[in-house]
Amino acid sequence: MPNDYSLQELMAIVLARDLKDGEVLRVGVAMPVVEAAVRLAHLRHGPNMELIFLGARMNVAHLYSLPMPAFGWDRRVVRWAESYSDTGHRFERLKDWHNHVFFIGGVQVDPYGNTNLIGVGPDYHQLRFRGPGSVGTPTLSTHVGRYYIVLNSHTPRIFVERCDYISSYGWGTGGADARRRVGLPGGGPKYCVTPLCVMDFADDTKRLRLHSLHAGVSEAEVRAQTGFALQTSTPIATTEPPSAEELHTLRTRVDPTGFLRR
Amino acid sequence: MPNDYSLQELMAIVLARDLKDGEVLRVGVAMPVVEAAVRLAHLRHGPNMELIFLGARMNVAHLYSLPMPAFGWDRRVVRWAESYSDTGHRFERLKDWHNHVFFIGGVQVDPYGNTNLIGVGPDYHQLRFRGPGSVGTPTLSTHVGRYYIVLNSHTPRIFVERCDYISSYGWGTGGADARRRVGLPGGGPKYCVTPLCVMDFADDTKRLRLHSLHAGVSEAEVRAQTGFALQTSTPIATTEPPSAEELHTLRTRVDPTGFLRR
Amino acid sequence: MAYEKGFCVNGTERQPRIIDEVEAASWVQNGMTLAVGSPAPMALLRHLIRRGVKDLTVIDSGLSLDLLIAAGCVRKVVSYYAGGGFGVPVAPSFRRAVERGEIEVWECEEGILTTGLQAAAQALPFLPWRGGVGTSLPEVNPDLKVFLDPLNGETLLAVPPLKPDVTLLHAAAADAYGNVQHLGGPGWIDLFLYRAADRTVVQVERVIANEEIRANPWATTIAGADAIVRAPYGSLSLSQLSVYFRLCLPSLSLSQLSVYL
Amino acid sequence: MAYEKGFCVNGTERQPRIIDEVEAASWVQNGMTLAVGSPAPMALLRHLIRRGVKDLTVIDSGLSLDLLIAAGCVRKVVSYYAGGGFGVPVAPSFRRAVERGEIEVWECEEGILTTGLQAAAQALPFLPWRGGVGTSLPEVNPDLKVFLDPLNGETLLAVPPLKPDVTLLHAAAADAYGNVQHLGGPGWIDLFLYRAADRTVVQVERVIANEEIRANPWATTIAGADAIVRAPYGSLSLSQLSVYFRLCLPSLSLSQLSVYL
Repeated sequence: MPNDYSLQELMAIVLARDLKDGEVLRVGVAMPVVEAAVRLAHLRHGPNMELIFLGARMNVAHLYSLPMPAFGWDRRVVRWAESYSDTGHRFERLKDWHNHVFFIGGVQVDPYGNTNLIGVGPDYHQLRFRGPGSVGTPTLSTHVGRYYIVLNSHTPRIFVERCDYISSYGWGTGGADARRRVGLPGGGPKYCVTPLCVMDFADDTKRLRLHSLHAGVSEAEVRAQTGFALQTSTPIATTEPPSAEELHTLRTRVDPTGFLRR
Repeated sequence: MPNDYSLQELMAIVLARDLKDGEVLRVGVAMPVVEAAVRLAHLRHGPNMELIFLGARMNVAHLYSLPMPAFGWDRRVVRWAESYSDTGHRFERLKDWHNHVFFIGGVQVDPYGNTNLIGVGPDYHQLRFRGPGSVGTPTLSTHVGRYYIVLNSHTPRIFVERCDYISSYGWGTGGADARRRVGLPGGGPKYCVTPLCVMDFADDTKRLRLHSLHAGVSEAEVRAQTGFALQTSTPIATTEPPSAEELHTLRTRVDPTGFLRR
Repeated sequence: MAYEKGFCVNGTERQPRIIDEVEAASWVQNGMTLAVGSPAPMALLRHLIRRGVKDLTVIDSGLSLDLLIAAGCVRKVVSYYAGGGFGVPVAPSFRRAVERGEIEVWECEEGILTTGLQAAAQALPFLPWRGGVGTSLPEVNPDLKVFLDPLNGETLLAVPPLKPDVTLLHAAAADAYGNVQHLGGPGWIDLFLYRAADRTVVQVERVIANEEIRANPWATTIAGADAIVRAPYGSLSLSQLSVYFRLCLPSLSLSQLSVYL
Repeated sequence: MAYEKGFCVNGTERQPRIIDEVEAASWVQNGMTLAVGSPAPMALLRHLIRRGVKDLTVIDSGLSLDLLIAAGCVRKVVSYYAGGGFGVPVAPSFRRAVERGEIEVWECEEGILTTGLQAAAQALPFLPWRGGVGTSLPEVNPDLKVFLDPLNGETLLAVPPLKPDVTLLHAAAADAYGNVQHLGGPGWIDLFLYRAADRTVVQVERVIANEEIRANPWATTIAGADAIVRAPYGSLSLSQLSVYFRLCLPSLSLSQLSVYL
């Protein structure tokens, strides 16, 4: 039974384990894995967490379950909210965001966790692929205590040596002081979680490093799917599989319709 | 009967005549003459005026009367308001303030209509008289389309050659471009109204100039009570006395308890 | 000299600000900067598109933006997000038009956008923002200038004022004089769009009495829209139903609404 | 592994934030920067004064400020207005203490004050403001630096962050978890004081159920006060009655309130 889980379930559980009680978790649009992760953490060990979906801020650890999916644009979330703030007013108290956590995707990710939502192509005025735009990620990634890069696929097109454009500054050109050098108060990206593995950032270089392989994935496979040289921590761990308890709470209370198994 | 009016009634009527329909009138604390003026103008010829008392914004031309006095700190005004904004949020739409009008007092006023609410004495750290502080007048006087200096007394202690401190920049050191030089978008002070006279600012120098004497006041008396040389427009007019209509509306609908006659 | 109810002594009276959607759409001229709120004011946008307005600079996101681009109204997009949520990662007309070089992009993000709108609203030549420091934003958008703050020398972006000529919004209710009250909170960045704009038109589900506004002046979210347009269900064609019920219908309580949610 | 109502899987539960006024007052230590809202949180201020706190830098105006000065708690005042309205042009203790050189003044005005508070709240090293350009404010307050804006070279004031260590407020209602809802609008600059502060204590007329907060999440004005203190009629001793009824009593409608106005 614990072997019978989907990659999206695994990713949600991996993320949930790393979230701490009392943190404020900011979830963007169209990230069902992240939604599941924060709700799982909230139910399991985070009674003082605050979950923010599109400005609706809630604490729902006392509720057995909520509809899933997908908060994204779905403003029904306000039904459970304790407060609401629109986009502009969301940035009124950035000084407290050291306690906030955020999750980001990207059309490109470079070895230092810089991410790109703008587009792909060498000429900005003639993009080969136009991305959706930065939403609020430059401000979020600047101020939150830490964030996670979460991707639905792991390919050399996403993991590139150099982003054509950087919309969120992760660890810049590397080094432990990379963010302090440009004056960004937030703690930067901590993990990058994909369907193949979990990566962290080496303490000194802040370059992406293979942290753990999901069960059944080989190091060679990850390397083949990554467009730059990846450091490894030796020995490479296997991502700890979901426990029966984790899966039980996820499936009964967070994702009873099995959205993450589709 | 038209001769039987108080100086405060006259001042209110003089101010009311100069206010235009459609303007937004911002009234500060403890200015009963100004409160009467804006309400009189509103009832007589300003159905599209907006009156703002301490953040409560109203249009009450359709009401026969309101309690008087005194709005000042009295937040009962919210009973008539159409909207309310607190101090900080009051400054969210300064770009539209070219249509706003404001009224200011001061412990000192200089020949160029600069005013002082900070205090009196050459050494800021050892003031002879500590004033109440600038409230919001520096921002208001910077942005409103025009403002009026309104004083309850006219003495050489108030009208000084040089303010010890300037809390609101009127016409600086003079000249038609005095405000443009420092980059203030608002139109500056237009009239100074006191119990003795009405003063305006000469077009070229923007120095205070005797515009009209209230009935029974001599030019010599004004000069004796003003601590700097006052230009005059020749011939010096007499302030047009209240009409029977103006007094009727003022006394029946704005100030039925006779507050301005005390 | 007699007191006439509702009239000033000089015989004038307060002017209502209700216009129809055709007149409102005529406020938007070719080449203007147009800001569009959320939920989308579809009754107004429909007439804009019918009039064939061209060369707009548009501050908007999501599907209403995409519709304006598809209709050929847009020359430039002030873009912080042009996606459609789950299943529509990038709005299709936006993507096609940008990739073909048919429209320009003023690249930004939410914090920079609201900062620029606030600078316009507060008559400031710029406001500083930190989000975006270190990114490509100031490279691809030269209007964003990197500078050192005058007190501590920290690196920040100087954001210029973003000033819509016209802002179009949808809300629950307003009186005839431009006092707007939302049900629930105002959407997205609507209040910022209002404060920064030269003129704002709000289409509403219902026009209510001025006395109803006065009954709760603290609920007034926009005090002085330049025009009000009657548009019951006027945003339904594009919004998700759930957004619609939350923000737009004024006469139901939250518990009544929950039936629909 | 079983589901326990109100508890997380690991057996923990959400911590309430209700404390009493004695504990709340202990949050304010000698030498701190204290911000005080309006209507004045008298239940909290009373205990501060009893404790004999010293050397505070105080952001406040009006009579509660004067009371703190009279009680000897204040070393410095961030002053935009220290008057008492009609009949009290200058608050008497403030005036005496400044003229005697017993307290310092950080001279400012409303726009500069809210700008400084916003800079603190947004983690910016400064924010620009135009009100005050040309005046003596930057001379008598050297923390306000005149500078030229980096885009157009216009003259502005750079306002540094104003960051209260503790903000004390009074409001109508809150739940046990720090969600505060005002009746009517929040007073004066209370929301700015909250956003800028390290910690905020709100004394309230009534503690209400979390479900009541959820019934209207848009009415939540402060989402996450650090502590809530029960203080029915806790501002009445200083405020005017009319202010009191407008802002503080949570259970009456405006029409009911009007009996008192």
